[in-house]
Amino acid sequence: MTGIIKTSSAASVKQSRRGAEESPLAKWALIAVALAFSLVFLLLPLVNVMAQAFVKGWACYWSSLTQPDSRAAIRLTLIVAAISVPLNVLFGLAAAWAIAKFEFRGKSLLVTLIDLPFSVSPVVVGLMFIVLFGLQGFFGKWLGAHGIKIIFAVPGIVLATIFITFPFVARELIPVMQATGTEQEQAALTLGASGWQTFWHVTLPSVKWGLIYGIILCNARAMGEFGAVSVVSGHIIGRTETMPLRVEALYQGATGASTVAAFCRGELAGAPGLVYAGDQDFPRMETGERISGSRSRIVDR
Amino acid sequence: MGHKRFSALPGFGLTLGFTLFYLSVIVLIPFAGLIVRALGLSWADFWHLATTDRALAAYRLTFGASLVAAVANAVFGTLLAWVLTRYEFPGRRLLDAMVDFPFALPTAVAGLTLANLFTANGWLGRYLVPLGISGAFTPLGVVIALTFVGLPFVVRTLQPVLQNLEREVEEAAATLGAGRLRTFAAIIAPSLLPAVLTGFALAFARAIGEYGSIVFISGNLPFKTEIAPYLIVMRLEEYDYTGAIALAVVLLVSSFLLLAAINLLEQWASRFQD
Amino acid sequence: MSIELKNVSKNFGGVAAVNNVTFSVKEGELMALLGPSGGGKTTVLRMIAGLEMPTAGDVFIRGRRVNDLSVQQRNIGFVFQNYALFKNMNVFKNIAFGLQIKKWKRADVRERIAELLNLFGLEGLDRRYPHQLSGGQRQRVAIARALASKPSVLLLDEPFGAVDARIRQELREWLVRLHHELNVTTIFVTHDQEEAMEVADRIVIFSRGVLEQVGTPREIYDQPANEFVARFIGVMNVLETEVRDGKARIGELEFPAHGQMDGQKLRIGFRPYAVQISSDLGLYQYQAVLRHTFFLGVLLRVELELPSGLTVRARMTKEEYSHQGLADGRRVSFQIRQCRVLAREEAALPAETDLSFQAPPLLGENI
Amino acid sequence: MIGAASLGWVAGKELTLLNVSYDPTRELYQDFDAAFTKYWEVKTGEIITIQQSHGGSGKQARMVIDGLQADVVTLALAYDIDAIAEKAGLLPPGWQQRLPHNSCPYTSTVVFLVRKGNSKGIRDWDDLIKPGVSVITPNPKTSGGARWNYLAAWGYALKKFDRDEGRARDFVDRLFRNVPIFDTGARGATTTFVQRGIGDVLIAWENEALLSVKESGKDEFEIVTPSLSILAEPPVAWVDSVVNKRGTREMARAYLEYLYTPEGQEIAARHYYRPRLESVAQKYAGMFPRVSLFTINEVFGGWRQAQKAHFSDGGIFDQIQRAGR
Repeated sequence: MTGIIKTSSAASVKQSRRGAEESPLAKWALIAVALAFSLVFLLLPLVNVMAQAFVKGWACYWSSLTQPDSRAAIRLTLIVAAISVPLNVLFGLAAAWAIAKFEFRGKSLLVTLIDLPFSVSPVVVGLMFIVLFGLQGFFGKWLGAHGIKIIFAVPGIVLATIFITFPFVARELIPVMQATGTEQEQAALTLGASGWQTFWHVTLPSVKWGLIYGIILCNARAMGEFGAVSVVSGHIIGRTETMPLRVEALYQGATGASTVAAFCRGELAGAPGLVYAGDQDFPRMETGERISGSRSRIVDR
Repeated sequence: MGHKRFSALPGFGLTLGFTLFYLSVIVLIPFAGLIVRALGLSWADFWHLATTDRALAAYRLTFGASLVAAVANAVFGTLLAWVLTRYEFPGRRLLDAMVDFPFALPTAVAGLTLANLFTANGWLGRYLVPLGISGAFTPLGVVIALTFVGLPFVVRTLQPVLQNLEREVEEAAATLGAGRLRTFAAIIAPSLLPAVLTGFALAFARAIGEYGSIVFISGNLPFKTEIAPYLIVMRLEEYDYTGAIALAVVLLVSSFLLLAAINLLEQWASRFQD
Repeated sequence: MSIELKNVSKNFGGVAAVNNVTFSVKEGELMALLGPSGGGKTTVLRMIAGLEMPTAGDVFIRGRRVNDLSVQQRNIGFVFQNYALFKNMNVFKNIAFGLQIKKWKRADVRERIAELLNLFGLEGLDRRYPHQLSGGQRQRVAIARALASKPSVLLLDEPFGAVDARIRQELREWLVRLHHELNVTTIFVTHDQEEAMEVADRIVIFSRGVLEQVGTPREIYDQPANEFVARFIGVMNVLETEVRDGKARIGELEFPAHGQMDGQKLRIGFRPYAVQISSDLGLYQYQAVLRHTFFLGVLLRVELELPSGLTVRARMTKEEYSHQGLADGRRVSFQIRQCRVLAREEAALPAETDLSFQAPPLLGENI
Repeated sequence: MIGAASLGWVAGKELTLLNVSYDPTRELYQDFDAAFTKYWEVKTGEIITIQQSHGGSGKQARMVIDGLQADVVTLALAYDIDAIAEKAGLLPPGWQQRLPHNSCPYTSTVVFLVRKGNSKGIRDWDDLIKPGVSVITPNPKTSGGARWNYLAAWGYALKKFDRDEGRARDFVDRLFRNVPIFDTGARGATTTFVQRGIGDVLIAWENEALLSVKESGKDEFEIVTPSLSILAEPPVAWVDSVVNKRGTREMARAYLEYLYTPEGQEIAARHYYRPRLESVAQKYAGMFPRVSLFTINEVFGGWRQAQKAHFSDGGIFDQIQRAGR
């Protein structure tokens, strides 16, 4: 039996595509335009941030990093991210499962609502939480009477961050789950797997890279959010200042050198994202290849 | 696989239930709070607060600049995604990685950096300003900042779609005698359209809400370079909560309507997909 | 009885996909569910598996009513049309998945998988990932995975749909051999009647959610229950006749009418092999011109044109053709030895097929 | 949310004092807090932690209104503390009478910062309304400092035109037409002027201007003192409802009173704020040029009136903006 069965797919993969490709002139013109655009909107800002950060050298970078207040800000930022990202991941997985694997009424309204936090101004987000939990707000008096602090404390910062980063994981996962379909899950069910087992062993691995990318985006935004957190944080140095607020504080703190320090920190806050950005290139490509690979195999048949 | 019948898949109730619960707690209740506060106003008061000529000028700038930036992103983002997926050239992977940079950079730093670049003595400004192109403290500056923050949405939405596009279809068009432009217009563009619209919608939506990067690059002059979210902040500085809430509700409702409209548009555009 | 369906129906949003179906499958039997696409056969298979719940009726596996059992509890093996291999797992892990779920001991899992790899000719491929396998290999992995935990029944959805024609033939033979070897009750879905005839012990034919006939390939071919079956299986000449003077007539042709009333319309069908041809013009009842000859290997098929313009298809061996000295354009005489009255769907057939002698062209011409 | 609530701390458990202040006082209070902590420990044996929060003055006041548990507020304008008293009732309306000098322990004024050489020849307020002069000042709507700037210009114009409101308004209108950018806060405006090199003149608080010259060296910027300016009086107050609840009234009061002591006044002077205490003022006299100063009460009848007439929605500043578009 072995060896009889071979597909001809390998032969058909690499073909000359001369007829279906741009002329070299057009191709390089397109690349040139894209590069010019990227130069202005990606490369120059990046280099500028770096240049500002290092204009006074590593010493400044290091000293602004090691101030106790900066360390506190870093710690707080990490805590906030550590709470808000997992919650949003949980939500993203649940929402993507419900939306990608089932049909129900009101689905498109639900998708729109999930998108909504994207477009809400951070200022408005802050305002909403103040309207709810502020001393003059709906629950303010009650919370005050019970000694519970939400805004101008960590819970408020966490809430604002969750709101701002709400759609990232779900938005990444929904299309990936839709693309993978449901056959693998059904197969797992026929093999006796329970719903959870199916989810853990089959669904999760198949959306792994989409999930990781979503987490990276969610995390980068959670650690970088400024506007909304600024409104609800209270800016108490060493207590409720997150990294981006600290950046702003340093920027506002004194003229001259401190501005540079601020940029150092700006660069720092951006750095995790960039590291991820470099890394994610690989998994995302792989996902793309996997999806397109499986499609072309289906076409081959 | 036309219709979906997954009655055997478990977890629908659980996941939808959790989704709705979480959505309510995080998004809907805060929204409701804001709306209830706004309902406390009489309609005439609300209308007056939400439509002062200054507010109208701010809406015009916010929505106009967002639209321009989203269109620019739809065009150049598509181009960038195309170049990144279809061509091999030096620095491609680096460029690919850089696309996420605007996501990762805190918006305030982004605004400062862009202002740095485009002011008269900045790296770009020193060549552009003598030509009469002021990229900082003008409406153009707002567009620049919004283009920057919205760029990854279009590129990242389009890349997987471009990768999955079946080259056979393009080849089929070629065998039928279609030139490259014709193929693009008739074959590729329609299948990219839903993704372009999605990216456009995300970039647009993000732009309407953007605040951090703009305050540093726009100049914030009333009637000229003042965006709506900044006006909200100003109302708050005046301790004018109702004025701020009225503006916030206008922004909220319009972005919701916009997203809903674009979702419908996406459905229409993807009517050929299975 | 290994599997039994009693009055099973399934609606999707008010549309009846399966309508009141009853049949049973014997222990160890290899059963085909055959029908055109959209006929409801896949839905029936999925209801047996527990992937769909019947709207009405009962499903029994080994005498036990399983309506209320979830898919996990039914102990079935299911092979999906596109195999649904877990892309993130290699061959070994794919096959081991169900065993691990059922908490087999590690050593037992290894032993079972080695056995299966050997049985399925997959030795040495256990570390490969699905995208590194050929279509046929993928299918065999899918079947091995389904069979690993020794299910009471193996269900296959269009098992040969996704591979090319040459491999399909090999796989068919392999499936028959495998079935003989394992003797596990097997049901597969197909839209290819040739495949069903060749592989299955018995066939269930569906059309538009309705069960048309159950039987062995021979029974179905020789005694189609109705015109749909007749035309779906093999080639058949179908004529719309009218009873006059106690005989069903069309053009020159007449058939026994078994006491039907005059004026009654009857649809008459006969297989090409029932037509006997002679170059001796006086030998048989009807005369015609041989218009076209189709060489199909040992057999060949001819088209006869009657003076009235009717066309009749006939089948003969090569030897007979040359013995008779036939050629295109020759005048011949012929007779029809056997015909059936196709009782069902008399009124439902569209008008333009009235005079058609043609079976659906896709169907197995060489039968 | 219940889990999250446990992360918020319950007020009053630790010996802390929260000082909610505005942006440019960050360094001042860093030094002052250190001094006061030592002083308090010596006096009472208690070791305390003083927490600082800085931001735009109006924004900081709003956060207190919305529930930020500030024991003391040290803001840029009396109006902002008035707002806390009025909108939320967290302290009594007469708060300003509780401490000497209308609760303003240090003062400042508004001066001009120009680039070295002063190529546009800026000497006084009149030079700021000349065509072609680019003036940097933050948005009076969002920045307390900018409101001082605006009122200083208005006060100068009133005097110049012999209290002719119409002509004063025209003067300020022309001045603001020369403003190309509104930064949200004083520090932003300083950055625009100093770092980005935009504008010919920065209207700034004296302490900011002195700090800028010190930071970037005398060879880049010069300070120009106008003939007439406003006496900027940043007020301080403890927030009664908070200190009552947290039991920190004593400490908060002592903290603010310490600002009036020679030690406190020294620290303020070192950070370029004009001290109230004569002895300290003498010592630092060389640092602060003599300017004739008017107070907001003299010219505008207090903050409440000034705010209502000029900065409210549809007030004079809004009218100027609308006319100037």
